[in-house]
Amino acid sequence: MESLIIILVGVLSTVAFYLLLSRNIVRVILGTAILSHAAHLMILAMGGLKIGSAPLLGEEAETYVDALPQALILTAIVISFAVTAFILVLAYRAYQELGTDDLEEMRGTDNE
Amino acid sequence: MGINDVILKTVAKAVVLIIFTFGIYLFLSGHNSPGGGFVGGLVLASAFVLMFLSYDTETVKDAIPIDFKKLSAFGVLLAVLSGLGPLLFGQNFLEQSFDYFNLPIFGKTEIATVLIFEAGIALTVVGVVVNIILSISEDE
Amino acid sequence: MNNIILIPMILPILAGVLLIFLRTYGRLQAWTSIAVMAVVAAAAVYLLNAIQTDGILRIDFGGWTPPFGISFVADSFAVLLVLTSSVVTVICLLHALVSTDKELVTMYFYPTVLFLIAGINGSFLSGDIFNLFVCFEVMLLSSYILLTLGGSKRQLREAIKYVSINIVSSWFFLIAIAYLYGAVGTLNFAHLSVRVAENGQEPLLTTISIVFLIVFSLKAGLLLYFWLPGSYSSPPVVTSALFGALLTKVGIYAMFRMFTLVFYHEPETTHNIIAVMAVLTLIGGSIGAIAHNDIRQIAAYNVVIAVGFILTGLAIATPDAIEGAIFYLLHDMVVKALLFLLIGTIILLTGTAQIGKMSGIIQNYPILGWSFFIAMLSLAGIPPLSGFVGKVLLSQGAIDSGSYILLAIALGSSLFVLYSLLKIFKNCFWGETIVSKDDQVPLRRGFLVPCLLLVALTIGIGLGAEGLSDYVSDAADTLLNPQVYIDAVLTEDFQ
Amino acid sequence: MNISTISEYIGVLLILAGSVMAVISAIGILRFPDAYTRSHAATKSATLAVLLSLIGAFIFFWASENFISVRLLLGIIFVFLTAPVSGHLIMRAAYRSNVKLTSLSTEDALAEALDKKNTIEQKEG
Amino acid sequence: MPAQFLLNIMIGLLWTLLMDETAFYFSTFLTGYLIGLGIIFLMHRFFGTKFYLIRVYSTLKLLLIFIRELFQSSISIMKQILSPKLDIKPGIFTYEHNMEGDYELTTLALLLTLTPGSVILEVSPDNKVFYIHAMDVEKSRESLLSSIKTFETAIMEVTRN
Amino acid sequence: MQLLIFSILLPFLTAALIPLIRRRIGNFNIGWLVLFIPVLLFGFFASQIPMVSSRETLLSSIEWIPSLGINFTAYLDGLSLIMALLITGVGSLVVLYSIYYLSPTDSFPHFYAYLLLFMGAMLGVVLSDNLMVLYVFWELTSMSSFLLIAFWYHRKNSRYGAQKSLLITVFGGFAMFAGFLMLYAMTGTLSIQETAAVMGQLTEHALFYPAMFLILLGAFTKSAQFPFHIWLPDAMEAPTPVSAYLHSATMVKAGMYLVARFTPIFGGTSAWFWTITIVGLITLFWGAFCAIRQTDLKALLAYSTISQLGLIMSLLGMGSAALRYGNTEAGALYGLAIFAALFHLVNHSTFKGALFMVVGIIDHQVGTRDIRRLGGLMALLPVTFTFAVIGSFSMAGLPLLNGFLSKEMFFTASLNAASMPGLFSTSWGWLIPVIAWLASVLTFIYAMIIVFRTFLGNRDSKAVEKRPVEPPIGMLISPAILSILIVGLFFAPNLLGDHLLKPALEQLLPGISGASPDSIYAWHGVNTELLMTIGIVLIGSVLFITFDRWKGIFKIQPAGWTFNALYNYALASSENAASFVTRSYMTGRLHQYFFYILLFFIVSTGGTLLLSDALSISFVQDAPVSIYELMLVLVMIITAISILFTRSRLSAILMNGVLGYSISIFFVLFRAPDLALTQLVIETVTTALFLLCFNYLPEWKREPLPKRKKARNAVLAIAGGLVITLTGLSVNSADLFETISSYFQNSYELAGGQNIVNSILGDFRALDTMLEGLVLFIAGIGVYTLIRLKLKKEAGTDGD
Amino acid sequence: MIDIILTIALSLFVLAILLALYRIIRGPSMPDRVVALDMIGVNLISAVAVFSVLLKTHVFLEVILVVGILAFISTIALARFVERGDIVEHKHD
Ligand code: NA
Ligand code: NA
Repeated sequence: MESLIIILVGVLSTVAFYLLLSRNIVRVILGTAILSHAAHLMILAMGGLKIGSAPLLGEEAETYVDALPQALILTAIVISFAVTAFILVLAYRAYQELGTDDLEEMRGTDNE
Repeated sequence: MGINDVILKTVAKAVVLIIFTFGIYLFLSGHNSPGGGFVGGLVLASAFVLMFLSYDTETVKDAIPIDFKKLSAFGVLLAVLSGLGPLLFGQNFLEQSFDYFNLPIFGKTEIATVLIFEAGIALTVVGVVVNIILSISEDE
Repeated sequence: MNNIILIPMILPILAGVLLIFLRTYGRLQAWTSIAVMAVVAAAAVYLLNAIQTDGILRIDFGGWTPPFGISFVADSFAVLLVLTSSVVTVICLLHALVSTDKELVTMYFYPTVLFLIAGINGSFLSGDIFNLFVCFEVMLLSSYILLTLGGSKRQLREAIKYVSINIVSSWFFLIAIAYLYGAVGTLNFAHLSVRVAENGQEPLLTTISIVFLIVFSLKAGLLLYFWLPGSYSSPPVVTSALFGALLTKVGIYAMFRMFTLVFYHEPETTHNIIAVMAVLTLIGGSIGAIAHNDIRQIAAYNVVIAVGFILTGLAIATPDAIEGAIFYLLHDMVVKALLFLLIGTIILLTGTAQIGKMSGIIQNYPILGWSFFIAMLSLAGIPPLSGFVGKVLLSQGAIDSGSYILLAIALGSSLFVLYSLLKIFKNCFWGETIVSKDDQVPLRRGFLVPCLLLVALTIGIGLGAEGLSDYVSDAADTLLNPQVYIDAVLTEDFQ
Repeated sequence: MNISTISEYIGVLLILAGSVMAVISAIGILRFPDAYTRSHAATKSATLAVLLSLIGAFIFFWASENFISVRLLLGIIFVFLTAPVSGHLIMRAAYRSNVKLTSLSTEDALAEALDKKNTIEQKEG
Repeated sequence: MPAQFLLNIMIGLLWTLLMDETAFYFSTFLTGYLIGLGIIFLMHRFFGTKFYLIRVYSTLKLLLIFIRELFQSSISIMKQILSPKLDIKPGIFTYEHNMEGDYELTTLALLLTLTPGSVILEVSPDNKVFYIHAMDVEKSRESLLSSIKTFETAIMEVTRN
Repeated sequence: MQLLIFSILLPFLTAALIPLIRRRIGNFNIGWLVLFIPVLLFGFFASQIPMVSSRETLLSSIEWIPSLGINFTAYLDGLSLIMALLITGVGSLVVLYSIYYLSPTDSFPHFYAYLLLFMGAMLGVVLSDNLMVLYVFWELTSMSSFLLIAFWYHRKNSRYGAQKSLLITVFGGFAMFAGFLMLYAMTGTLSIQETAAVMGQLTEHALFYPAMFLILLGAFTKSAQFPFHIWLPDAMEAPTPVSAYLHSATMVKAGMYLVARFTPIFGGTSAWFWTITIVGLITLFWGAFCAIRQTDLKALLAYSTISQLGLIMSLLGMGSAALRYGNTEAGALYGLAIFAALFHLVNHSTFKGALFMVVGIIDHQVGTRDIRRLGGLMALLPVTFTFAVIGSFSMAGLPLLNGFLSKEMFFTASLNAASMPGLFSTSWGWLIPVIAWLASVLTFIYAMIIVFRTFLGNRDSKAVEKRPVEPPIGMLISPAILSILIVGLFFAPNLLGDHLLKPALEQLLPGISGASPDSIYAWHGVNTELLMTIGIVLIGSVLFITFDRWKGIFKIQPAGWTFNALYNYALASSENAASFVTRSYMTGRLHQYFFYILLFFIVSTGGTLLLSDALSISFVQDAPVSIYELMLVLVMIITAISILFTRSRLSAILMNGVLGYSISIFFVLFRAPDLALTQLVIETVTTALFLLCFNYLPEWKREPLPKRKKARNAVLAIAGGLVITLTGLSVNSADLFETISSYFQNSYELAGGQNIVNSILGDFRALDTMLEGLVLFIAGIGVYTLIRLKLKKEAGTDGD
Repeated sequence: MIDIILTIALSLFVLAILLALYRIIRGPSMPDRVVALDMIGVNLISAVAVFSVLLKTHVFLEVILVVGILAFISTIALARFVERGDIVEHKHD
């Protein structure tokens, strides 16, 4: 299963990379969103998907899955949300001011 | 013909009520089952999202006159202060304590300082999410 | 009292949050921030001396001992950086008193700066790789705001790139942490060090270290610096000064930490890659610095050059080179702040950033001109200013290790630094003045005092280098002897 | 087979029924000709499918662990409450964004009430 | 404000139930009550209308009617899905209902939407008229209208006295 | 005795005082105040002559950075005393002269501050025993020279000259710095004296020659040796007192000083000998050759200085051979060259200083320095004319003037070098005296040009409006003193030789007795040297008279083919090239930057993975896969890929939502309820945010990318994904360590929580959580400010 | 036996998701996609419930309600977006 998830992460990354190479800011943001999905899955897979109970001691199970990666992912999820929110609004403001969502037109020139 | 949202609005009232309850439940029960400050806060925030979707911003703001920026700041403040509290007792920063008390009505109850910390987090989450949505939707 | 270690991060956070409630009180916000940063600096001084007597200090958050909880580890290297960044911030904030628009102040400029510092100081002190990630994010988010605060077209345009690239680099960070956790199963730096050493840093771990290298290179602007010139040259003066002085340093710090404490077993791979990257950075930065006629761009490429310069120290990794790199790091924080403050002030006064559009400013603003002159010499490593000692030590390291190409390119880059800044000095400060004494915008004392303080610092560090050398050599010792760090963090059970 | 085992099986079979219905309604949204009719499939049979599976799970837990899950009940109520609203809103959105009714349609009473031309702009992708 | 008081009790109960404890503890209920107090305080401006006593019997009856209708509707939809050839004639028609107030109207709309082949597409701005999209207008208009009537009566039994 | 160190610091302290008192004291007085300093110092150093002539030295030290061995150690011996006397002596004269030379509109405080800065720095250079401290002062001389050249910084040429001198001398300084550090690496000491003591054993060291050449690079740039001489003519933009002081008498001699100082360290090797001698001779010849064609008097003097510096340099080179032969006759004969070098160094300062002051007077009184416009000044400026004659003739090496003595010695040395048997003598040795002689002929010619073209002939009264008169007496004092010295040294050379030159020489050539002549004679009888001088005068006179007929040879060298042109071209083209290179990759295109990053990731990480054998994949430890999990993976893969092909951003967001929901189901499947909850809510709120912003953003357009680029991007993306996957699989296959997480399973006992994840978040790693809350909060603030802060005016920082 | 049935049921729910995904990808109209997404949300609820039964654990029951809540919210948001563009109404003063 771990390998399968890692391959899935690879596919998600590929898609995201391709989006990052795009000229449209929304595509780029979308790419970053997909990237964060991939990262979370990767952390999960790296923690090992051992058979065990959810990390709740009330379950009174023999084994529990690794809780630490879960905590890390949770933190990462919230952070990537914060960042996504910011860049979205940034893109929107940039569109307001610059009148474009095309990164090609956001190059900026030296002598201005 | 204008759009009539009566169905949505009516159902939203009930649903928001459920979400609120559920959110607070999640917040409080996080210590021992899924939930906690973040999740609780997020679910509470989603209740607000639903309100904004169903009503307009003014209605919601009139109904719940809170400055969400300050709420979120207060949340962070609470979390930090709850971390500083233990220093007064010679403990470490962010050291959490818990104990079990026999309260008159509640019986044997666990009281953990982590709740204060998590409350801070929850308030932050609610404040921020609502603040973001309000900021965007109120932009002229 | 190890709780002092909290001050550099927690105090700015606390103050920042409180200032949110005082949004309309601009002056109060400013002076509170300055006071807070001064306290942080004082705490850092205290810590530095405490480390000299008691060794590395540590604080365990929540009382959980490493490797299970998160700890802040204050060694000389970290605290020196904390100290310098705090001092530089105090001075930049003094400049902000006069140079920052009211509108910016009511839009949480000061709290954001405090959060930025909290993130930076947290990154320096953190003893846990994931916590480092989180501290990075605190810093980055704050930097995003500062970068966009003001909302000019140029700012927004550059912010899009800056934010996007940082998101991707943070993503690589997460992936790297995932790999590392998957392979080594722990997050604490000291514990990582122990386990990687136990394993002998097999090829897989080296591969993972390369991912970290990419992450920190992106933050530090080592080779992957495309984002840097644009974003460092677009925000208002104080923000660019803080960026130029502090931001890349965090990436540099992390790289030093990572490749001296954890991944130091395969220098043939890792350090050689760093060396190649540093060389390319020096070359690219040098070329960029002389390519432009926009003084902001010139300053920004100078940041790039410094990054390359400092990392040659890591690539060489002899005690001298590391010590030199640390000296240079401290120097660069001070003098980059100075450079950006000066350049920002020039732009404020003249309304342009183009070399061709200004002339003879030194007649109107002599102190500004001389400050720039000294900054220029200091950046070029001309003695006896602050860049000199670092340059001496780093060059010694290069010679001792036979890295003559590195030496040549590092020294050559100084010449490019000099040339690029000379271009500004020659064309902007000298020449016929185009503004008569009566027409010139009066330069308020508030603009000059911070610059002069930084000038005094760069001279002071240069002349008084001996005063720092104990701390710096202690910092280098710790970096080169991971066991010192490990002993300070882990009990024997985990070693 | 005691009563609780039988109840467990009842629960599980309800779940199975629910899953079959889910697939059928999924086929529905593939087969039906326009957004409106697909919405019918979604709001009705899918809702029933989820209700069946939730009730099945409820019964199973009740039978096997004597555990009455209020969360499941609440989930059921919630779906009851919200699924029709979703259906209503999607369909209205479709109509307001000028999604064509299928050619099979026979009457459109709303068209007369709505002066479409100057209210809604094309929102489709 | 009896309605809100009632609501508060409900939240308390809800809370108790959510806790999934083996027995009913008054303490748990009290916690829920206190929390409910907070929520209602937060929300009280939403409750401009009064809250009527719940007619348990009527409600149950309504529920039963509804479940029956739901099954019927679902089954008929599934038949249509699985029939080899799609034999439907969808369309939109209007219905002027007899409900009063948002709650009645909403309840009816929800029930209608969940029953065979019909979804409320729009409500007229004066709340009087439903625009209903039906799967098969010709075949089911009559049965639809009759079930609407059934619902209206059942709802009124709950809400009015 | 710390007085020595104080003597270095005194000018600095005075310079620092000037800005403080500049408001109180008018322009004029300050020069008189400043004059006091060099005079005082000259007195101090003069008082050390007896000590030095009795072969004693003076050492004085203050700690600066002891941990690096960088200490402020001042060392006074013959060589440094000669230099110190020159610095303070000529310095006094120049200050005096400048008081009259500068115009009232010039900023006296700046001028004197720079001059004092230079004086202190120069003293530091010649008195430092510590290599690093020497380097510090070395750079300071470059800085003060830079400031002085650009004293009239409103002139374009001044700025150009200042920049050029700074770039070239700092370049040399850096090289020298590296050389010093290499020395340090070899010897472990920064003290020059200690280095000299141990250096003998280190000639085989790998760094020996690199260090030598780097240090020579420093010396050559500073002393304007070919081809680095190009900065000196442009430095003539400085006020003439500065030219007299820095660019002829002192600073350019720092390179000479350095070579002399390092002779005991490197001398005796053929590399040292040949490098210095050849560079010196080329400079000597080339400088003289160029001097002739100059029409600006100052430029002529600049090239003449270059030439003379080359002369001294070549002498130092030839003399270094003495160390090879040690205390033999050969050693003594070679050693004479160094004696000559030191002697000429002093002499050059006197006559060149006088000549610069003369030119300054002409410029000051006549208003031009253009030879073509000058003439016939003898009658009008008789005193000045006298000085000019003395200076020029001394430079030409004519008898009765000190230049004659050292020129003769120069010939002797070059003849020695050519004829001496041994290692250094090659079949090309005869070229040395030939070049020396040819250069001297040229020197004679330009010396005559100075005298005859300026003071004799007809005055072009149209070109020069006002009728020149002698300058104020104050301006004549300094050249007068120098002229007296020129003559005086001819008649009493041994005063200098015995008390200063000999002690210096003994320091430089330790153990070689007889290197210095017993005494300096003007008359050696009719020998080769004398014949050479006579030849110079004869041939030189003929050539001077027929100058107009053969000056066409200067046209042989194409106009663009000078080192100066090369310098200008290099600067301009490197800026253009830099601009081109930078623009070519810093395009401002985000996608391009991502391209670089990805490429670097693939190459570095992928490369390491493959090349270091890190890649190993096994599925043994994997958890089993159920059918529904497989299907869910399929759902995600399909969704992800279709995002690429969707034409509407709304669909893309929807699909992103599907991805998010699917991940939350994975979280459920992998027993992470907290994650599932969080992921669900976050995904929804994110979608809501996307929708909120989309209302304002335009629908996305199709990418107008050519197929090839699309394919390139696709390949890169796939390669990136592959590296991610392969590394992940390798990590998954490696089973290295147990994770630390079993500890957290005691969370109930430790932290009172049954939810381990939550206990980690709220307790074990509460700091992360707190900061994460802070991050969220900052983002909230950021969004708020982004939207609310719309400055009306685009700030001044913005040009677009 | 129970586990087999449950696994089949779970797979069927995921199959339903897969089918709905087809509609999301194909469209053609945006409401079609929203309908499909809504349906995916509903099926996720079931899937989680079934999985809970399969593992005999209560810890995921919270998830059920949350999926319900959020599927509802996102459906409303999307519908509003399709219908009006601005998903949160703001009365301009
Ligand atoms: Na200019
Ligand atoms: Na219906």
